[in-house]
Amino acid sequence: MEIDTPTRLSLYREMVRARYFEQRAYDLFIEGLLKGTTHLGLGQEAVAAGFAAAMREGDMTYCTYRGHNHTLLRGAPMDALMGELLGRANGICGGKGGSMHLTDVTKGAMGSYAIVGAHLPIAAGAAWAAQVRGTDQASVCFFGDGTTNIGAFHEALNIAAVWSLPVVFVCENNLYMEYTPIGDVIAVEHPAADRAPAYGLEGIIVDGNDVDAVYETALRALARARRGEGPSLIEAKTYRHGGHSRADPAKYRPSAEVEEWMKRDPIVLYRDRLLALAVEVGDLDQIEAEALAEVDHATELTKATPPPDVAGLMTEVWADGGSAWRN
Amino acid sequence: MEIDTPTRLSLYREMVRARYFEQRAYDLFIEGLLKGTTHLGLGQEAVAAGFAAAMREGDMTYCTYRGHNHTLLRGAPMDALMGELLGRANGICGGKGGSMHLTDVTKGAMGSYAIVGAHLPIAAGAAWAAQVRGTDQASVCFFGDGTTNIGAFHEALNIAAVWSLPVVFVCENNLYMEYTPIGDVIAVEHPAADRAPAYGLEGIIVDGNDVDAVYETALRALARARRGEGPSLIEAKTYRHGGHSRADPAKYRPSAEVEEWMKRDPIVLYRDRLLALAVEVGDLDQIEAEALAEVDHATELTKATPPPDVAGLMTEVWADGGSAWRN
Amino acid sequence: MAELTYRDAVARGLAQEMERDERVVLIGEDVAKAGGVFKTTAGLLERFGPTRVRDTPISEEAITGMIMGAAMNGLRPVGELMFSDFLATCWDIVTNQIAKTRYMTNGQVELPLVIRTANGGGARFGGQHSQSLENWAMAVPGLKVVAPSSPADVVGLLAAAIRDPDPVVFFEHKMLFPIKGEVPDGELVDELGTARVLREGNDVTLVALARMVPMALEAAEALAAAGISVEVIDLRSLVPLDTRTLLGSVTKTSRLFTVEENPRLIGWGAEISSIVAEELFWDLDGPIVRITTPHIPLPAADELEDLAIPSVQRIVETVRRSAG
Amino acid sequence: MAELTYRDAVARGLAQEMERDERVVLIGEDVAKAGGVFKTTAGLLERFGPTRVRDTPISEEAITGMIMGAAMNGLRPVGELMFSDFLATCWDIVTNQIAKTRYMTNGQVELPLVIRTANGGGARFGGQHSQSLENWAMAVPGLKVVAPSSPADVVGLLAAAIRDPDPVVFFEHKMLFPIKGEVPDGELVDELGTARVLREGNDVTLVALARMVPMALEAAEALAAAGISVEVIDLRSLVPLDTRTLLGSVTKTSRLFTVEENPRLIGWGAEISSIVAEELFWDLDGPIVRITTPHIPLPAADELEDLAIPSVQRIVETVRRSAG
Ligand SMILES: Cc1ncc(C[n+]2csc(CCOP(=O)(O)OP(=O)(O)O)c2C)c(N)n1
Ligand SMILES: Cc1ncc(C[n+]2csc(CCOP(=O)(O)OP(=O)(O)O)c2C)c(N)n1
Ligand SMILES: [Mg+2]
Ligand SMILES: [Mg+2]
Repeated sequence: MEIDTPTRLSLYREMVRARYFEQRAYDLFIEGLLKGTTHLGLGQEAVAAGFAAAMREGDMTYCTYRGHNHTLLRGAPMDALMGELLGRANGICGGKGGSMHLTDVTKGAMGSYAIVGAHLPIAAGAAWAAQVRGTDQASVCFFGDGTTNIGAFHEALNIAAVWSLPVVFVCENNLYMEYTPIGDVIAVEHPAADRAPAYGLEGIIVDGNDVDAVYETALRALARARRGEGPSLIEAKTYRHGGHSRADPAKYRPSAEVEEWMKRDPIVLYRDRLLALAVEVGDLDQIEAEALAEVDHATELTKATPPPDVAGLMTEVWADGGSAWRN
Repeated sequence: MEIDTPTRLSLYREMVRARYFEQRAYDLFIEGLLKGTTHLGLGQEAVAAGFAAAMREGDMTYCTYRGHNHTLLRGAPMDALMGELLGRANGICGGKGGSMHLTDVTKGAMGSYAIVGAHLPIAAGAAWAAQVRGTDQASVCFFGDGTTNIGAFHEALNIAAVWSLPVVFVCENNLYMEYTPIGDVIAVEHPAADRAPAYGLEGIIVDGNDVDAVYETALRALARARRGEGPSLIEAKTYRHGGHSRADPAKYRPSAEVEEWMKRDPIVLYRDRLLALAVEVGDLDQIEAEALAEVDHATELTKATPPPDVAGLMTEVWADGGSAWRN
Repeated sequence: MAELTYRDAVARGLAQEMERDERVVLIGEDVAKAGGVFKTTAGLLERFGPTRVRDTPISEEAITGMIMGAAMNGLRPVGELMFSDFLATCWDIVTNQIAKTRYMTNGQVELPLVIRTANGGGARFGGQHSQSLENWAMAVPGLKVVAPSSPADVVGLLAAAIRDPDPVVFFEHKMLFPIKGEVPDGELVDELGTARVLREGNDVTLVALARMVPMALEAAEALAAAGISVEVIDLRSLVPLDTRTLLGSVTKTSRLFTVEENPRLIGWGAEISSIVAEELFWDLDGPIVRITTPHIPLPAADELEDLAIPSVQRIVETVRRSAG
Repeated sequence: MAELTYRDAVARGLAQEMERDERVVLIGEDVAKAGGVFKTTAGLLERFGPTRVRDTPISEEAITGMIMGAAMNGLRPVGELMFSDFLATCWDIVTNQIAKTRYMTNGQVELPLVIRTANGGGARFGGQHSQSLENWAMAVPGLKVVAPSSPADVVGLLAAAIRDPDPVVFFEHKMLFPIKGEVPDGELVDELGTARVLREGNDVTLVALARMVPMALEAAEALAAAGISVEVIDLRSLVPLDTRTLLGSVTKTSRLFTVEENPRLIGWGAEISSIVAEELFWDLDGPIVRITTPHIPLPAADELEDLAIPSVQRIVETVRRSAG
């Protein structure tokens, strides 16, 4: 498949936006403005960008605490995400969610889930509703390598396969759980791909740092889902540039390994590819400048925004907008 | 491997004991003397007998609500099991467990677990303790085909494989969950064997109605466990003669299927094989008569036993023998 | 007006709502072809077809997770957990996901779903198939909790639960399945969060739920004969909680007894007791007494189980001793 | 006597018991090589080796199931659940298996195991990583429930929990990890089921747990300045429950306030309230007041979270309003 240049530029733009956004989040954490925690996807942007580009309006993204990129690239406004990270009134969840729970239902970003594995059956359920209602939506569910060992993974994969649900399960295999390497806790080589046959599925492996490859793989899996042929389980090999969360220096990783992967930075690789494909360097510079400006703007706007109204504390437990449990 | 005649006679005896015991349990249920519920293993005796014969003192059996046979054949006294079924003072758990929770720790019958899947990690844990302590115990865990779709199955298989635990997982594939055929809810042919590679294990299938085959398979898996080579996952193809529980007439099963399997009754098959191997019919008749006498005796004894002392209601929540939660 | 069993009332309530709203779907283990292990969903597959009534694998996390996802995408699903004890196998989905998602997303996600489950002891099933777990659900912000005691309430409250835009855990008591009661003809829709005074009285208030309700009524009858006038309240739902009816009754009687099937520690009676003891401190004529199962797992043998769960006799004796 | 953080006290308690008894082993996610995500198990791998300190996959049912099985076969295992919120992912193993097995087997199975877990809010982690769930465990017959508030209590109560022949859920409050306190030298073994009067007073009793304890003490100080003499009790364990200390104190003060971090409905304070309201009905001079987090999931933003969880100011104001 030949990917056209506008699409390629767009893939580049989205990766850069994600990169700058998360670098800023990290800086704000270090500055003490972002409380709580963050789990950055720095280095894993190609997975988010490739899938977001392949998805359509109406498709649904389910992701994890490491979900800033996925939510942003489905179209959630950057300032509202920044606001949520900083616990400000402009936060996309009114400050109630925080970094681990970014959600923008209007864009199909159906939530970031912070208990490992739980969102796999939820994503399958959304796909089931699409099947029952006869829409042509697909549901895409992102999770990590470590997630393949929890029960919910198994239950979700099995039922999705048996019911031929239009859901794409995407394992972002970044080789580590929090601090423990995935290789220490599985008896197979590929945590996701080697489990696919247990559900009658093909084990699909993709270079998660090659955004073109991710994009093409995503298109194929989404088309299969829409054809009613059932779920896919895709293992995207990737690596996080930083630690698991917050200020984790990730010392548990061999430096040779880190170096090797840093050379395979998906953004650097793609920049080189685009230049080799005769894209003007100025166009790329401009994309970068625009992305930086967007991040700066979101940061300024958010910093100038007050904390959420405390009245919000007691709203939205129930659909009536409130939290009353008694009459 | 050539199985010697005394072993064969013993395998026969144990199957017959289990058969008669459970037929009696069914009768007592219909009579209204056995309250609550029973889940009979009628038709599945070869699995219990083959494994029990291959296991040693110190080895540990973990089974389910469908666990009468496994508990009995590890050596639990028949009258105490009968007492537990009928809720009498001679019950092996003092009437507190009931049919679904038969346990005789002194014989290595480490409990019958009634929540699908829960005992798989527990059995793995017992095996882990054997490994840590350097004993040569193995742990054997029996469960059904339907159990292969619950999360705990996946978590237990994975960790057991990664830690090379001396545990043997035995899926008694009787083709049905409660009323729903297993084929309706999996995307592979063999619910257990086809999942084994997901844990780096070999998928082992055995004719669960051929007690010799089960016995040999069990010996191999136990030897592997004791050699420190890790777990096995064995799928034993079998069939229950009756319904899932209580008085379920099992009308949901095609009658041709039932007939075919009834012809493959493990006890009838084995009787024929023994006769073909020149065992005297009188010896078999005697085994049967003795088993029946044992069941009659256990029944009479139990019927003559009063209900448990009501003081037992408040004992054995805690290791101090009591149930106090306050001072 | 027809006489229906509590069991059949479940199917009637489900059918009423499935007929009315095609977004209502039902999944669970053995709910379709077999009509449910308690036969509470009999006939629904035949009537509404395999897309709307579907058997699942034994995968409680998938059942509850799938209904959550489906509720996010336009359905109004009902999931059955065969026994309430199995709530524990999917407790993360129920408590951390279903209950919290609306709040954590500041109202972006609406979850109109119902988890139905067979609850309670008395069937001699032993400790893992007999629990009364309404208090577990009550402790989780974001869950509504309903437990009907009669066939008519089953239909009306189930309909209300299905129509409710929030997640509801609906406890069906397995010992009540065979009981019969009058159910009005036509569409029946009740209201969550409304307790019902089933018997008026002046001396003491007896608050009960599910299977404890018929027992409380029988006890009230016996106590009347002993000269004690008992008001019996069926809470029907724990969240929302009808404190108005409750406080109104205790204001009148000045004495409260709760009858709980759950084990003692932090049963729902403790919450009721703490509310009434705080808000009607100056009105109470004597201590609030909680009648509960002791803080033990449930035993299987009939004599033991009967002794564990509150009985009519125990209620009568406790009230007589404390309020006689 | 050394000054230790609450965090280091966990490792100290574990090391003390692992040194003493080789049957004590520790498993959990990132507990070995990384020394725990909260650094509560730092140094243990180096000291006791990879057989006794072991990293697991992300498989909470396996962690809890394995320690149960291991306890059945001669070990005294400790399992770590990184956050108490993850109790929900293995709630079946904890409640239906670990808690009930001794009783259901009539004492054949002994389960000397400990589940340690980081509990509580205040870290701005949002609704799925901030819960206070001691009340969940308290509601389950067969579990002992411990929640220390100081480094010395961490060491002594953890040792007691490990030596206890019954399963114990041990809640470590994540906001207390950095606090420091004096810890006596040498072997430290405390006693489960003993509350502690941390401050004597005559006017009101304030009962707290874990992170609410330092807050209650601070509030008591402020209230003293306002002329209200407050007795502060640290419950330390919910099961067994030291009702003697509790009832003794309330007999003296005649007023009780509970301070709970869990959401309101059926928190442990409800149980305490129902016990005291029943047993000291004639001694109370005013209603028992429960100070709790409202019945909502915990929000992430600092201003919101601080408002949700009971604060020193809220305690002071509540006590002044009701008992001033
Ligand atoms: C059930 C559960 N267990 C443990 C955790 C703590 N935890 C959060 S992220 C994480 C590692 C997840 O690893 P992986 O699935 O590879 O995803 P990654 O973080 O690498 O993206 C762990 C153990 C959790 N959130 N939920
Ligand atoms: C977690 C859980 N879900 C559902 C049940 C109800 N249930 C009991 S047995 C059973 C069928 C189990 O099927 P299988 O594993 O094939 O074992 P079999 O009964 O055939 O021996 C079901 C669904 C249960 N006990 N636990
Ligand atoms: Mg990872
Ligand atoms: Mg089966």
